[in-house]
Amino acid sequence: MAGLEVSIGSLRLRNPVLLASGCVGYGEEIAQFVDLSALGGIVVKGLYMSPRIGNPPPRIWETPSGMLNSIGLQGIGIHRFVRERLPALRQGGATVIVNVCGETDEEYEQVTRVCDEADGIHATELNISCPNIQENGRCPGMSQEHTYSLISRVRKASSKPLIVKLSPNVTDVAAIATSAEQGGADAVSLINTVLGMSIDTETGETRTATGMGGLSGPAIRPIAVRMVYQVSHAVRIPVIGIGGICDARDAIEFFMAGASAVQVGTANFMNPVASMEVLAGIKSYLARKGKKLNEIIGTCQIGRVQESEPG
Amino acid sequence: MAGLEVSIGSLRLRNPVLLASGCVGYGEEIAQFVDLSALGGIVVKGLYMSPRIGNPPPRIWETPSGMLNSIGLQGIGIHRFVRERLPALRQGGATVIVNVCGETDEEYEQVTRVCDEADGIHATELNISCPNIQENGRCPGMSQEHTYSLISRVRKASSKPLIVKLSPNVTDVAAIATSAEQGGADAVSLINTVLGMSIDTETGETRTATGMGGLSGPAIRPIAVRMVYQVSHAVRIPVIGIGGICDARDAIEFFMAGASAVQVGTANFMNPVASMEVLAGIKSYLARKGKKLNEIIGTCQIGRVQESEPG
Amino acid sequence: MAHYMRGMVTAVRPVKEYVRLSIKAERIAEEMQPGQFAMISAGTEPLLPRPFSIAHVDRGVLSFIFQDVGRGTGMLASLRVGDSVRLLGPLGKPFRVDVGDRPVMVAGGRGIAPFFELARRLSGRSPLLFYGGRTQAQIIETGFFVRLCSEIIVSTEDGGMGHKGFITEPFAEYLAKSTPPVIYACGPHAMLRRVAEIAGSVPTELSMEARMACGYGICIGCVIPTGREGYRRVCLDGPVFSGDEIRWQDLK
Amino acid sequence: MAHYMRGMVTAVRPVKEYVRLSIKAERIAEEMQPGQFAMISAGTEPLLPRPFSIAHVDRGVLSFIFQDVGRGTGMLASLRVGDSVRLLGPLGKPFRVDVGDRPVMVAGGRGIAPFFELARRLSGRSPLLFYGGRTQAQIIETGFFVRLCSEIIVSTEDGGMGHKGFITEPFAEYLAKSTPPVIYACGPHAMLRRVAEIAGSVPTELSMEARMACGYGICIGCVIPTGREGYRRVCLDGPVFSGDEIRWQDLK
Ligand SMILES: Cc1cc2nc3c(=O)[nH]c(=O)nc-3n(C[C@H](O)[C@H](O)[C@H](O)COP(=O)(O)OP(=O)(O)OC[C@H]3O[C@@H](n4cnc5c(N)ncnc54)[C@H](O)[C@@H]3O)c2cc1C
Ligand SMILES: Cc1cc2nc3c(=O)[nH]c(=O)nc-3n(C[C@H](O)[C@H](O)[C@H](O)COP(=O)(O)OP(=O)(O)OC[C@H]3O[C@@H](n4cnc5c(N)ncnc54)[C@H](O)[C@@H]3O)c2cc1C
Ligand SMILES: Cc1cc2nc3c(=O)[nH]c(=O)nc-3n(C[C@H](O)[C@H](O)[C@H](O)COP(=O)(O)O)c2cc1C
Ligand SMILES: Cc1cc2nc3c(=O)[nH]c(=O)nc-3n(C[C@H](O)[C@H](O)[C@H](O)COP(=O)(O)O)c2cc1C
Ligand code: FES
Ligand code: FES
Repeated sequence: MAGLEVSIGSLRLRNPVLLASGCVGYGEEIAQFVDLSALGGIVVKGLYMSPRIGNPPPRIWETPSGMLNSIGLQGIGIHRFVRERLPALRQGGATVIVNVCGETDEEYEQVTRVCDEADGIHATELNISCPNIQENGRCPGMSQEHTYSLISRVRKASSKPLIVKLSPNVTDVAAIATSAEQGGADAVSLINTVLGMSIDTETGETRTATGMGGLSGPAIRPIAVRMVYQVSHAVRIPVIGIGGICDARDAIEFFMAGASAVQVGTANFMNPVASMEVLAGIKSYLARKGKKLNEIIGTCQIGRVQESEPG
Repeated sequence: MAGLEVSIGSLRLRNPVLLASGCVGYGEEIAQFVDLSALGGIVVKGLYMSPRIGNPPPRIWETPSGMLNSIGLQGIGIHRFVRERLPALRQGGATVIVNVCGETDEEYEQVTRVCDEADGIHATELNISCPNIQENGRCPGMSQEHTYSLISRVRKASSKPLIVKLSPNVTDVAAIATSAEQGGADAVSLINTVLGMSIDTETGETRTATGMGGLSGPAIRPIAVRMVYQVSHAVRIPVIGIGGICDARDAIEFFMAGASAVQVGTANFMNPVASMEVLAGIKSYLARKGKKLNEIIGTCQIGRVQESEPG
Repeated sequence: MAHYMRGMVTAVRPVKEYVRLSIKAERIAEEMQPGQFAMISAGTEPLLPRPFSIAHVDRGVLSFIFQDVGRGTGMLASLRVGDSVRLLGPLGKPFRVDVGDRPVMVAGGRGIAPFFELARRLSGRSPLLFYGGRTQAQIIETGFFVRLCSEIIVSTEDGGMGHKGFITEPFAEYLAKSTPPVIYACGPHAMLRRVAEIAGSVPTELSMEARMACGYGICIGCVIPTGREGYRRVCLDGPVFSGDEIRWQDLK
Repeated sequence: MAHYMRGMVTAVRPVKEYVRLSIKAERIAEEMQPGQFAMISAGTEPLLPRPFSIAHVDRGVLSFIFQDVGRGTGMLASLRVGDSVRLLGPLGKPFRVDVGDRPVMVAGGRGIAPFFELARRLSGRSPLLFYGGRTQAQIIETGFFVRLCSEIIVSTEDGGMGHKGFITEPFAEYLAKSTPPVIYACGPHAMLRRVAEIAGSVPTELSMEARMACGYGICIGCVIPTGREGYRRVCLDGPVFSGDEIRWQDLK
């Protein structure tokens, strides 16, 4: 399809619709419904060096137009992924991006090295933003300094395209994005889940066993669109928009806000073919408007600022 | 009603249900539906020294389970408020809290001084968190230093209870709350709206004329509950919970997370008697459970942390 | 005084391009005056209620005529007899009805809604109705108006019914020869603006629209720019405004 | 292989404390095996689909029996004939049916659902049904099972029907004397745990519940603690588990 390709560093994506990390496992199950080779790519569930058991249940709770999760990065570890799951993805023709996790900077680097060496992994997405892994929901992505030092370090470990996934749980997401860019990121993706909590008022127990969880889904879309807008005005590298995307119109909001590509996450839970519908809808939108994808990126217009209050 | 009173500094609220700033104007219109003297209090729309015209329309947009607003603090200024609107509120027996705005620290102090001198204003709520007033949505409430210096200054200007209203658009809301406490706040209230944006994909225009807007309503409730939980573990002063409260169950979530009182905002738009329903529901919940309000505050239990992933 | 109450759906039926929805809600019906509206919610989704002009009032039943343009109106269109909805109304400043003879009403598309009750109240005064739509599917049967109005002029942009063109054209022709005591208008902003221009010094009563959150004055979300007092709330200070109050150039 | 498709509601009716919902969805009906479930969404609210055991399959129509306990089930209970819903199914690991004679089924409350189809498949093997509820309102007519089962034992906690007490009591008595080839059970976790204890070394096929987001294995949200492999997904690795796989002490 002409006019839909997107470049992330040296990687050329077929089209701008990817599957978001943690929302499609390692791709096996969703491959029943979706031709992975027809999408821009799949970002697999976050991986550490070793397998992780994840958090105890209950792990999910539905909230108004959203959901909380505290999966806790359950996973099989990067080595088993490469051995056991990557072959099927390669065979299916998927563009594979690994969501890289680490408890330490060193572990981020190690996982990235493994990805760098594995054929069939096209890029890595550094998950510096998972709120589940460190005390009180903190993560490297909450500090400019840590983001910069971590990315610089990981950058040296890899010749493949490096995407940095940003946390929304920060005061100034554009500043963190800038640090990631300066550290050598080829792209930033955002947003990861927003830290949230819900309580069962009958028992007093939190709805997810770990107390806090990550909020995703349509509820957070306006936050994500805002952050993509802010970040795309602050960096020159491509921005990948994520957050509550359910249909093509949602995706186009992100393009207009400044994203070059999007990821579909929670929507896969409601509708296994959501990503295909998003892609088809983008194509027909562009056809109807007679535009190429890159002609709509960042085109949103702020209403009438001239009259507005200061700021 | 025994067992429902709440103290905020020297102020004793009848009960823990207040009306949130910006969501009930100056109280006149909602007084058709709600007996203001039966509620814990009303926080009137944010006021500066002088009248403000506010932002151009469109000012509102509905989002999944929420809404964006860019009202821009349209208001009549503190002096006209005291002269023209306060008398009716006093006559109605309302506990009146003024949401204090300022473009500069000096203005915050000036407005607070006027409130301090006006009979019938029971407390002030410092709006250090309105995302509409300063460049790129920034506000004093985004920095610990600015919060501390502003509150210390305003504290000296007022002998009435001082509530500080926190912004959710920060990395560490508990740290900001601590700064407010150290500066001399009698209570903190949270959350103000979350910065968001939405775009009309047909025209490319942002859905509110100023581009970004404040997200409120049920969509943000999980974020608010989480922040109340974090803040109430960090400060000793009372915490007032705000964000998407539509019914008593929602309010009780906030109490269990650590709030001593709550404010009802966006729900007033959907249901003019929402605050009364929240109050009635809290009473029947407490009666059913045989508990006093203060026996449920902060009682939420984190599921089973022992087994969880680090963090 | 507005009431917040439940009402029961007594009828839902398509009327050309529109849906006519009838809801039993006695207290609102009793107090309603032409030009007022109600906020309607059918559930928890969408979050906010939606504003609609009260078109008809009959034995405690309110009728609305609306276009299905999105989530809220789609939800209302799928209601069935017996369903319960939440209503807030009557709301807003009504049309002035203490006027002289041969007042003029100008309706564009779904803007016909408030004129049913208005025509009834004005019937002793021989009102005229100018009624335009894009196509004939936007022109509801005018039988109701025939007994109440002295003249009815219809137009469609495609000429499928009545005059071909905008309704403001025959309206302008009429105004060139006559001076009505007042001009009422309801329809798209572009039409209202044109009506105000054509009206010149004749008083206008224009029913404006804006996105609303609350509908009763507390959110200040529904403002339009006016000359005298800056931004004013369509829900409480309107929806009826005089054309010369509005700063048309600043209106989107 | 699971299908994601639209289905049309063909019947909705109350059955004692439950609702029986029938939906035409041929492809799912054709492939469904007893113990499998489907995810159902009736609109955009709630956001996530809800999981329900497929109770009956008849000429392309799936029937579900569910309790209205919240938003999702409330929405389904308010569906009407002709409405369209989205379905994903059949999902999950079914019950083993290649078993010996006189297998036992233990159902608690709404846990009866998957046993309709199971009983049909097992009918040559003279299955027994133990069926308990809190009150008689939780016990659906057992007429269907009479022709398929060799014995039906009913209990209610309040004694309003059948034995008074938990169904695990007559079940334990039976097991003290007999050794069925397999025990199937579906019901509250506390009941399942008790069944697993009573079963001892007899193989169990327990249908577990967990809150689900996706229902097809991609979110890892629905896990339960198992001995062998840690947390396993109820939707894909289950819902049917052997009792000795589950770490009951860690199950909430
Ligand atoms: C006082 C008043 C009286 C009205 N009376 C009638 C009436 O009698 N009949 C009728 O058909 N409509 C009437 N409207 C318009 C009606 O309220 C909107 O069409 C409706 O709110 C759209 O809701 P939705 O959820 O279906 O659309 P959405 O999904 O919210 O939006 C669909 C499209 O409609 C636009 N829209 C949304 N809300 C409004 C609004 N309040 N005004 C104008 N455009 C809007 C959006 O920008 C979007 O382009 C009236 C509006 C007002 C303010
Ligand atoms: C494989 C499977 C098969 C099922 N089959 C049936 C069936 O045949 N008939 C039937 O009545 N129910 C069945 N359930 C349970 C059913 O899915 C839940 O009752 C339903 O999801 C509740 O949705 P709700 O929106 O109405 O409740 P909510 O408003 O979401 O919650 C109401 C209450 O139900 C609890 N709850 C929510 N989801 C679940 C869940 N998935 N499992 C258990 N409790 C839950 C909540 O904690 C809350 O206390 C099954 C569940 C699973 C996992
Ligand atoms: C159940 C679940 C698991 C997730 N796991 C990961 C993960 O492992 N790594 C990661 O970077 N993001 C993870 N995310 C975040 C998503 O990739 C995405 O950033 C977020 O959910 C917002 O997008 P959405 O609203 O479309 O889901 C997870 C989200 C969900 C809902
Ligand atoms: C239309 C609107 C106007 C608001 N104006 C103010 C304001 O003037 N001052 C302030 O501190 N908060 C203001 N808020 C924030 C609310 O007081 C509240 O903190 C926020 O909306 C979250 O609560 P809710 O979800 O219950 O509305 C406003 C919110 C809305 C929706
Ligand atoms: S809609 Fe809220 S003030 Fe008009
Ligand atoms: S519900 Fe998503 S993995 Fe089971």
